[in-house]
Amino acid sequence: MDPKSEKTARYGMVIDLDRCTGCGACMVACAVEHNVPPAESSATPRTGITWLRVYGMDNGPEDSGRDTAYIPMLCQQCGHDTPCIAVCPQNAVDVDPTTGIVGQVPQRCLGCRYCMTACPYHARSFNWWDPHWPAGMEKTLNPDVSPRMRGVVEKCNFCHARLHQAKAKAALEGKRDIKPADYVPACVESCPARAMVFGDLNDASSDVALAAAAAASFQFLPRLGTEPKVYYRSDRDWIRRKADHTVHSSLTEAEHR
Amino acid sequence: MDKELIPRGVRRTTPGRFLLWLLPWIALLGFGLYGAYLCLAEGLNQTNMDNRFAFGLWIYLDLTVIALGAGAFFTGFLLYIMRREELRAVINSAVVIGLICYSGAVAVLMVDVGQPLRAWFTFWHPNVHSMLTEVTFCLTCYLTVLIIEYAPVVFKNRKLRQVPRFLVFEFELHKLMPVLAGIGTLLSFFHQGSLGGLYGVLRGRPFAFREELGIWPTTFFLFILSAAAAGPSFVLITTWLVQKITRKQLVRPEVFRFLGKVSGILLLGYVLLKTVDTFIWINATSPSIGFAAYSFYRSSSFGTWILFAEIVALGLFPALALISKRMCERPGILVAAAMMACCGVMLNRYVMTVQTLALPTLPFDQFLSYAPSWQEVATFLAVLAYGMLLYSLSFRYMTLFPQERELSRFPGR
Amino acid sequence: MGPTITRRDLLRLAGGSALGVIFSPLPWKLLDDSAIWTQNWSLNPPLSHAPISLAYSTCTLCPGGCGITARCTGGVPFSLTGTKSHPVGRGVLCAAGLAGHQMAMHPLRIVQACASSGRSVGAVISPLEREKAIAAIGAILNGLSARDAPHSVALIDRRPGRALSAVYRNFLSTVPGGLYIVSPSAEDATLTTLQQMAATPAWIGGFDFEQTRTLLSFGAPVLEGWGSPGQVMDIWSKRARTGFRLIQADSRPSRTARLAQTWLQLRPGTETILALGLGHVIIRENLHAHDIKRTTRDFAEYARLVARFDPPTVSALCGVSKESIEETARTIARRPSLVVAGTDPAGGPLPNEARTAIAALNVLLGTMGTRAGIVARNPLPGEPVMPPATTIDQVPDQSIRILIIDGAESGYDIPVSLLRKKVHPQGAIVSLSPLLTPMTAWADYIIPAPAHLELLEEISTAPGAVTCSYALARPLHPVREGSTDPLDFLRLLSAVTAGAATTIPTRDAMLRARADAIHASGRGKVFMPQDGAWIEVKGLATTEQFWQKLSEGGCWIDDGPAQSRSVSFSLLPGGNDEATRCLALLSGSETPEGSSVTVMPYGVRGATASAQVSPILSKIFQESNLKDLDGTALLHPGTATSYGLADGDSATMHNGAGTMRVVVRCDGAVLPGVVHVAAGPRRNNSDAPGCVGGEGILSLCEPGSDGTWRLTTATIGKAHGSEI
Amino acid sequence: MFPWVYEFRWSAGHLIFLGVFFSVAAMIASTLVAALLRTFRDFRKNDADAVRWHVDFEDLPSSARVCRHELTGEVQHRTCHHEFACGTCTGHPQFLLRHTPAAATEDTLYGMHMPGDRMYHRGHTWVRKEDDGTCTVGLDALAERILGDAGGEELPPAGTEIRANGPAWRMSSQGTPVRILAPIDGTVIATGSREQGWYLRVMPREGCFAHLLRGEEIRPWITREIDRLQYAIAPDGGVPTLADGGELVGDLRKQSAGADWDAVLGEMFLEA
Repeated sequence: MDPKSEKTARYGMVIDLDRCTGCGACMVACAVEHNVPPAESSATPRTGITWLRVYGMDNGPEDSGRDTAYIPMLCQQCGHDTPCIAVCPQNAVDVDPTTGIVGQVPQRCLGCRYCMTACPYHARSFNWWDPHWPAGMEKTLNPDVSPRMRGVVEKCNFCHARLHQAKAKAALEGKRDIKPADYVPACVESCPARAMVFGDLNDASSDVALAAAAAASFQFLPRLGTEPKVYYRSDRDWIRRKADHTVHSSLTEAEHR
Repeated sequence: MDKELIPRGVRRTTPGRFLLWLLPWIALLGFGLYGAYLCLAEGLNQTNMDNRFAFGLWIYLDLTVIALGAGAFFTGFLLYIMRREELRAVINSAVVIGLICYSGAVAVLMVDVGQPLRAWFTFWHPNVHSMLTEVTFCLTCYLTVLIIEYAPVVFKNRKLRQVPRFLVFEFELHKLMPVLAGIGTLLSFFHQGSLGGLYGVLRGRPFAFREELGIWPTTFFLFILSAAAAGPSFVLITTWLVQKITRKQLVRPEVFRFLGKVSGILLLGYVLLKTVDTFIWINATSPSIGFAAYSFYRSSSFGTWILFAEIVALGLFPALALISKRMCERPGILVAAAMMACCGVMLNRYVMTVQTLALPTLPFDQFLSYAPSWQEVATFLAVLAYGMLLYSLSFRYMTLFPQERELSRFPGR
Repeated sequence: MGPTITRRDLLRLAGGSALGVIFSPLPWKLLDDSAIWTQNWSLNPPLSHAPISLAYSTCTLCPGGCGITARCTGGVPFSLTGTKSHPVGRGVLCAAGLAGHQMAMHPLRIVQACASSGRSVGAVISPLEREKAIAAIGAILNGLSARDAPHSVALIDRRPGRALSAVYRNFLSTVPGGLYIVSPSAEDATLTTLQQMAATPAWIGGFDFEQTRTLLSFGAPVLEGWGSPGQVMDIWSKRARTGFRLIQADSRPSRTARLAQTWLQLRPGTETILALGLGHVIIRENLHAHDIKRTTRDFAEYARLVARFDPPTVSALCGVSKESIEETARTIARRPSLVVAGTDPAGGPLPNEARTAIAALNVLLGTMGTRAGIVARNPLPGEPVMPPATTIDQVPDQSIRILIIDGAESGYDIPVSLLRKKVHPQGAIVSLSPLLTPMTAWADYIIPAPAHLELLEEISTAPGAVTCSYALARPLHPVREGSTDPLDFLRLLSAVTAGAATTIPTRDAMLRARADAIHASGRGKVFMPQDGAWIEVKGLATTEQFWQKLSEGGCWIDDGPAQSRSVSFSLLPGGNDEATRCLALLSGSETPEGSSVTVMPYGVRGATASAQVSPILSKIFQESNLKDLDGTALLHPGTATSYGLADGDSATMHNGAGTMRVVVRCDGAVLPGVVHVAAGPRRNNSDAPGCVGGEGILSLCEPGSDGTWRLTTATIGKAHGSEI
Repeated sequence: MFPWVYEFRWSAGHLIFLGVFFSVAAMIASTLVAALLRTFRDFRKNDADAVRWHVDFEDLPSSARVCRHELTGEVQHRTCHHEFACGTCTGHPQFLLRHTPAAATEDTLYGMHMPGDRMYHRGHTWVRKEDDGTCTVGLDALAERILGDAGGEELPPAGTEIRANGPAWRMSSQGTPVRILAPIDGTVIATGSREQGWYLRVMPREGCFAHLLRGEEIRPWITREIDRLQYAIAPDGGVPTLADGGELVGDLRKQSAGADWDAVLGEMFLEA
């Protein structure tokens, strides 16, 4: 088919850390959207399935005045040298060139967890348990997202199912490109503080592109050279300083710890 | 019956005592298999691994045994390709050890992955850019090679050799050994390397990430070298142990010395390269991605001492000891040095696996700790027990040390 | 004789063909197919293929009343979102609301009438035929009506102001010694205090957040579930532009405190002192409203009282620096500003004098009745004017013979011990809760009501709102067999009760009556979720049309606040004894002796010890350290080490009331000598149906004479053995 | 993996990697197949016995593989690498040129009857050329002594082809099976028995006697054999000397019943 028939997008996100209050609505919305089963009674912050996880970060003692930021950490959709893609032995991780979205194929996944060791953002979860829902709750599953089986890795895919829906809708209306309003990930949609902006970074006029270009916006661990498509913004220097992990900060971090 | 299986002219303990020796290992194997069964049936929630410590005891075990099992390929290489005939005395033993290590590693790997039934997808949809693919391919091929190399040893069992077809097949196979040895060397070379590459390519893990030479990170080559160095040492240690346990002389002293020398030379080379690599890493690689190498060693449990231990205490020292003629005259020192060399390589694998994962990358992250669950330890022990059993049986019923018969007749000759 | 076929030939043939097959595409095709098959294979539940439709309703998990847009497949909701540009919800839902559609399938859901074996934690709860249960309750009732005990029958309504509440009150008025008890939600607490201070008791007010610039909150979890989340978040996220400023006076490093621009970390229980101290500065620096003499009746007495609370004294007592006290006073004096008293969802309300002292600041600053301050609100049309309801702390001990607990959650805890004090030893407790909670487990009879989003319900004015609103919560699930509509319960009960001769309306009639009244008033307009259109009530000819709009998910909003009548307030409603109580505080509270620490329970609205949260919501508590699980004890590292504890340790806390296990979490931001213990929620599936875990830290909190339980003392030490 | 498998990529890396993998796999497979084919070939050429002797010989300790010319002292140290087939040895003719072994001077060695009129095989069989061109094959005295009261001979029926160093016949010495190596190539024409003092009468193939020991070679060989026998019976050196006064003790079995006779038989009859 004609490659130009679909213009290539680079979907990305900008998260305003000055707005986020760490309420966790995004986490719930994400879990509900993707049919993530309820936690096993013995699950911990390190064995849970959290495609999106909100962390708290304090400014170190070297800063004056106590301040806290809450940081929603999801798959950063690395745009270059994507650490997880190269390592997967059986092509269970791939990037869609038309959207820039890094996809995970749980049906293909062997469960070797190499991608999890590779990910610097800890944005991947492994199914340590068989998925299990309380009686009757399986009827409330999202019909667009198939549940994953035990022993496979999964992660955020910018609500890929919603992209499909939007495409279907556009196709129905005989349009080529989807309406930006039709494709909004669950977390962005649910954020009570409206701290998340989502859209096509290639579309210079889009809110997300503008926000990403703004001075106050930044990426986490930019020096790894993975060029995340998830940006953050804050007017607080100490957050930006910590996010841009430098030799200096790494030492003070260790000092702090 | 038992008697007719034991090679002619060698002394073996009574069936009763042999069984007594086997029993604890059989028990251990049973226990271990139960642990493994739990992991397969209930899922990996039985382990203490988690999303952050995605690799645990098992991966460490795999890396280690494969490094130690390198003796098989390297001895084979020296014997069949380099024509160092003196190694014929240990080649069979080396092959058995290799077989144990590799089959054990593969078995554990099957428990370690979340969906063992999909293991073969790696062959079906291989991602050729993944070090793990390289490992999987080479590992399976090399395991086949090892099995083929082990076959002659089995066929030469006193009972089996009575069957003409076995004997002749063994004979013909043996003539082709150099080919297999060559392939084995090639394969080992690559998978030992890719096991190192496994970590070297993790740009998301500044502690492990290394510069690339060609298409491979430096760890690729360091792992090959260290494995080649550890292999002979391990063969040396095992042979020495068997001698001690069975209270027999199995090989001539010069074989020990030769193994030691080979190991020492390789180890020295490894230590030098490792040192260079470490300096480049500290001064260039790690700072370039925003991490001061020093910060990796801030935690109490993983201080700079570990670096010293790895490179100097368990690297340089044993290397020099193994090379020096005078030292090697004394079997005690020889064995001790070989053990240190193996420990050094094991420590390297440990650091690469555990410290890499324990260290935080994100600024709001903690230094993590991990302790294996009993199921993990059990599975680990199962491999040990399996190895013990296979080796004991092989030693009793097959000719692992061709010199034994003669040495038992003409001690010291 | 032709060629004879030997076995060898057959073997050859077999071998040959086997070899041949390998080189044919057959095995590869099979492999590929099986690969695809194994990829799709899984034991997971099948997904619905029914078309996806939208349904509109209103969240009833808390009094907030946010609009819900539900995506349904085959009539079953699978995801909820806030209704776009909803006047109350502002298009968002909180974490709890987002998983609300799963509450009906909660593993601890009760779907049949039950009787409990006892009132201890983990009592065995066995099913009992509903009619039998009600008959038993009726029997007790009839027995009672003979001798008239003071309050023989009491009902706790934790969501007052509903049409149902009115029905309850009617019913209780007909039974001898019937008592209607409310536990007001936190937002209302300040307002009710002001009501008590106001000269005209009918006065109702609301907070005009939208306009205000400075909000001084005394421990109110403003950013963690307060008012309607949408509104608060809206204000918060716009702060950069509007210059909205949050000053949090809180002893605990709560999320709100950490995020607030200013955090005054005061010692536990010194809110009154700080409030009076601020009053002192305001009067000293003449920052109060100039017409203060006119709007208050006892300014002189108040001034005399606060004169004693000079910044150095106050600073010494509450551990907030003298400068920041003065700075804060000046900041709130720069109007528009608001001062609110907090109620921790688990920690409970502040003592009376604190509430008045805090509320008084609003009067002092003259925010009363002014724009961006606390403005008068019109009553909801059709709401019967009734004398103020009793609160639980006003009930004499052991006076209640039958206690009926309504199922609706306020999102705030009441310790079982507090209720236990009020109930007669031989009394019976009836719970109407659809979920097994510590409070339900404590009841003798359980007549479970339908769960969240199973019943046609109403949500009226959000707490603290300036304009009243009204919406219907349309059911998204069918009512589960075995659950009982509280109205039916009343009907059945009055049937078996002598004298209770009220007729209980049907749910439909009950709600329609409200709707009709609103329509009759002709005020306000209706928001339609389908298209976000606004419809003037005047524009709707018949009440039927108005009802129609409401049942389509419409939300009625009143036209703006009532025009403010000048009301005069008393700054010290308690008079002299209140003043003396305040002065007593100057002598400083006794610090806990010896090895014991000050314990403060805390919780998240709707996720407290006596509540059950959706299994998905509890993921947040369990699978991230964003929020604290039940029994998490926050300590200052120093305090921890002084008790030989380290981060992650399991410790036991003990006092006269009991003993409990906690998990230590060290936090440098916690005040030394203080332990904040999370009350609820528990780990997922951790309490099996039939036996629910206790109410945690609340079981250690003995409610004081003033009805508060936010502060208690206990000893803490490293846990050994398996003591519970 | 294969071009027809879903998601196969025609990238360079792919082709190189898979290329290498497949060639390696192919090599491993072909090695196996080659070994199998060669095995079948050997059987078709019924070289099985030759192979067996080859393997056995490989496994012999060097002490058992001493060259006959070392025995006679013509050379200081020389180990046989030609499976005792002196006909194929390049060195042997030169040794013969330098020195042809003289006839034996005595018939009794260490009290054993070892007549010089016959040739001896390293596997302790003797061959006597008869006038009618046939050969008689029997066990030498040392063998008889070692076997003690052996029995259960399985002699090949007349007409059987035997090959030098291949198995001639089997017998068992007190339960331990022993295979006796054939001294020469030829066809069995008659079978004897232990009582008769000979076992086979063979029609020999031309010129297959080069490898047999004769004349003055016999004594040093027997000496060396007794030496080996002593070590075989008592490895730890503490040897109850077998030869007392130049005579080998009567009943070896009784003399050293404690010895590992299975090993001894293997050692002396060149069987691994």
